[in-house]
Amino acid sequence: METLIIAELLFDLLLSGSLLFLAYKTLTCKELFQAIVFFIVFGLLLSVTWGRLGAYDVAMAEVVIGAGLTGALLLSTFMQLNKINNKLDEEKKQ
Amino acid sequence: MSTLFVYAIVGIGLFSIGLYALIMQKHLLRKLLAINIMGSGVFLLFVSLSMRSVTGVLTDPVPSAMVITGIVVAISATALALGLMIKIARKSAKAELCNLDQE
Amino acid sequence: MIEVFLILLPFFGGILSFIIPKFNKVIGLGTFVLTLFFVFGLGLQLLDKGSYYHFIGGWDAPLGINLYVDGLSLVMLGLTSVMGLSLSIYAKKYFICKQSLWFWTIWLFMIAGLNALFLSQDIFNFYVTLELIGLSSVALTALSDTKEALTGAMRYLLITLLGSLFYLLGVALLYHGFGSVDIVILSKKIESIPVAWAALGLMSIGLLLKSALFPFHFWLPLAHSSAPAPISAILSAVIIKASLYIQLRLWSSLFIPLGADLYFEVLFAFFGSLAVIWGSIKALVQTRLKMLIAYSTVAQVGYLFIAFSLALGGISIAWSALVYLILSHALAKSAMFLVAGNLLHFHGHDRIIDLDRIAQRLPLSTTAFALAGVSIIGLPLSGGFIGKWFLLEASITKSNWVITCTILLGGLLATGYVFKVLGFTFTKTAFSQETKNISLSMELIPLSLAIMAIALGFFATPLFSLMEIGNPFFIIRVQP
Amino acid sequence: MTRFFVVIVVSLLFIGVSYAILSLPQQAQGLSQAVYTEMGKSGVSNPVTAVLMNFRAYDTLLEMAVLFVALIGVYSLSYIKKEANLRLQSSVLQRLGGILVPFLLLLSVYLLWVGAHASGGAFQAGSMVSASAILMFLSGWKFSLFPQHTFVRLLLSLSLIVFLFIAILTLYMSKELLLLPVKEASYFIFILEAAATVSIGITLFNLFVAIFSQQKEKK
Repeated sequence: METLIIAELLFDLLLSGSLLFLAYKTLTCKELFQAIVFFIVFGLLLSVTWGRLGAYDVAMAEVVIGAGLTGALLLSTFMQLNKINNKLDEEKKQ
Repeated sequence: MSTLFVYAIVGIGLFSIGLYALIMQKHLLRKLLAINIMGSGVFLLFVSLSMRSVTGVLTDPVPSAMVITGIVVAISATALALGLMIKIARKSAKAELCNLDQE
Repeated sequence: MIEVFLILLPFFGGILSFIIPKFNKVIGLGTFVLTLFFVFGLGLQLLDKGSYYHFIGGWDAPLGINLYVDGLSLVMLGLTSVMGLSLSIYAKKYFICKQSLWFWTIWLFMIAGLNALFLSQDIFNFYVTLELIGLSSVALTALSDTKEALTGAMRYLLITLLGSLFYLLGVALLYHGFGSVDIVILSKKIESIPVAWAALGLMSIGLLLKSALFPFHFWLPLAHSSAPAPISAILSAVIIKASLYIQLRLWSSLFIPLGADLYFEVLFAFFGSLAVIWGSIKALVQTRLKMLIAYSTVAQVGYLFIAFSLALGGISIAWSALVYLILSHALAKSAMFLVAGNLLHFHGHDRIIDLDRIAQRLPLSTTAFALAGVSIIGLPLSGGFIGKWFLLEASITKSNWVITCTILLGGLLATGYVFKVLGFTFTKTAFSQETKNISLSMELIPLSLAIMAIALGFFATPLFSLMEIGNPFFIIRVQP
Repeated sequence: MTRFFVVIVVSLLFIGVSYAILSLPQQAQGLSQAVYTEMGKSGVSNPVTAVLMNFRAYDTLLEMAVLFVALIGVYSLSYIKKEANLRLQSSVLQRLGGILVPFLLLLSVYLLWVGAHASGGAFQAGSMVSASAILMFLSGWKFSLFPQHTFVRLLLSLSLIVFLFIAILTLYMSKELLLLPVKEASYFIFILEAAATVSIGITLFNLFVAIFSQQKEKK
């Protein structure tokens, strides 16, 4: 019983620590693309957390909307921004 | 004291980190990520506190429902912001908030 | 039962104009006329029955969501529908074809969100309506499609989301502290424990961000000045008051048992006075008309919070001053923004010094601007005068001379910036400018709004008796 | 300097709110008791669905409106050609799409159906629909769901229409907004959820397409 509680506590600490770490990385890492990938992983871990907290409905919504769709939207915006920047660079060279 | 308070504190931590990045970061996409992380922090606090001294099965469904509402609102706002951002990048060549007041 | 139609009708109109874009103007205007009728009906019912609740879904408060109608919500609903109708008539001519394709749907949804907010009694429901209003006003601001407007809209979006998140964090704390999201139940259960104080602080920060009180006003001028004219008008007239309305509701029931009003009285008075002075001075030095009007809004928000502070100090006349200032500012400021929109359309720019003989060429618009200016300054017989008079009376009762001086100084500065604009309307510029024709309805709408702002001064007594239905501010009055 | 100031403000906020939370009473103050006693009258046995679709259905109506406004806002910002021609040319994705899409669609139907008594429901199912549509779109299957078609516009606003229709119906029957009669509540909720699934799915997909294939406006 004791070990189970300790294992649970360890799991909680690990999960919450990695959530904070991922959030920190998302907001401070240099590359924008990296930040988006970190954010998607953050969303996935967050949905694990919802599962741990017993909110399975939220976990499901988070994994599809929070991580998947938001990630897809962010990535496609990133591609668009890159395309715009490339075009501008070409125009500048000419 | 329940270990579940840990998640509530993490929620506030996410909110604070997000707030810091929202103020300090320049790039709009980064600001948007910061807002999303702040939102996740609030949601985490909302759900984790409803687990206090409840015996497993009987979790409080009201915060869960509110958080689902919040997640849908968050993705709507994110999508609108991204649309705006692309438009701004088209018009002004970079997706940063430039200081238009100090002309 | 009438009150729910104020929410359902604009939604219905919005969807209909989305599905049948061909008739969107007719659908939009029709919806607004109908909504105005329903507000009339609601007013008659209130006079008959007094304030009442509507249990949505038949579930009472802790589980379900309650709507509540009293004099305060009636006044705000009336303001929204009057503004909605007149701005729609203006917008019908203002927007070009491509913009108006999506305008009506978003516009109607925004009005539905506002009506839902003014009827709500549930702090989580407030959050959802705030998001609905915020997103739709951002989308509408971005409609003018210039670089300034897009940047302004983006900044506005970030700020409004940030404000909502602060507010939502407060809601979460209150829910977990006291087990409800209904204002009435919460106000019975609330005690002075740390959670309540944290929630109070967080919700206040969030709502102050949205209503742009002085240190948080930085996003307002750009967004309000670069939006299309009818949108600038509704942003200044109603949207920033929506978050103020939530604060009124929270303070007149929920936060009073905490005994926090003493601190917030000082806080609101301090930042309100700073806002009046800073906003007025910034307005004086602006070179563009819409920017000037937007900074004037910053100053007027300051007046609202001074009134709020005096009201928290237990002076009951300050409540009347607050509601009166909200109404007269809404009407006058929207008239000003619409005139600015006319000038922008007429000249293609809104530089104040290059206004070329506007007084002769657009006499109706100039008159509207002058009348609205009279109300903003607070000259006698106008709506703004009544509001400021009550405010002065309250500050003298409180013998708070700093506030009295600020109000008078703000009036002087307002005179300065209004006459600065009016002076340039008579002069001829050195170079000739191309002009475009303006349709008559675009001139008549601001004129009638400005006349309404003046006429408010004559209908003080019936308006106050309407506002008193259900005694929305009773809790504070009971306090010694 | 600003950085220092911001750090101090943010950490004060963190400490203050954490203190407030740690001083909360151990006993939860939630509404679970109230929800579970009224569950029998709600027509479903999943408490979260009961809250979303019955007790606080009005919030859900407003939330659908928020999603809808976001979509219209993105439309008003962007210029989309009738045929978006940007697709990822990837054989892996195509193969993957072929396997995943039927599976995902089946899963979303299951989620919709199971939402009444277990975890799941309209939001999860709807987002699943949009995910599969996005996969299909990216793997190059040609289908258009653009708002130029009246049918698509109808589908997009389907959930709001159904919500408003049920609102009017309940007003007519009982003078209370969205009061679902106890016996028929489960049918009402199923209709609401099915409509919401369709609308959410198509709305989210269209949001993605609008942002993915935003074009430069042609004068």
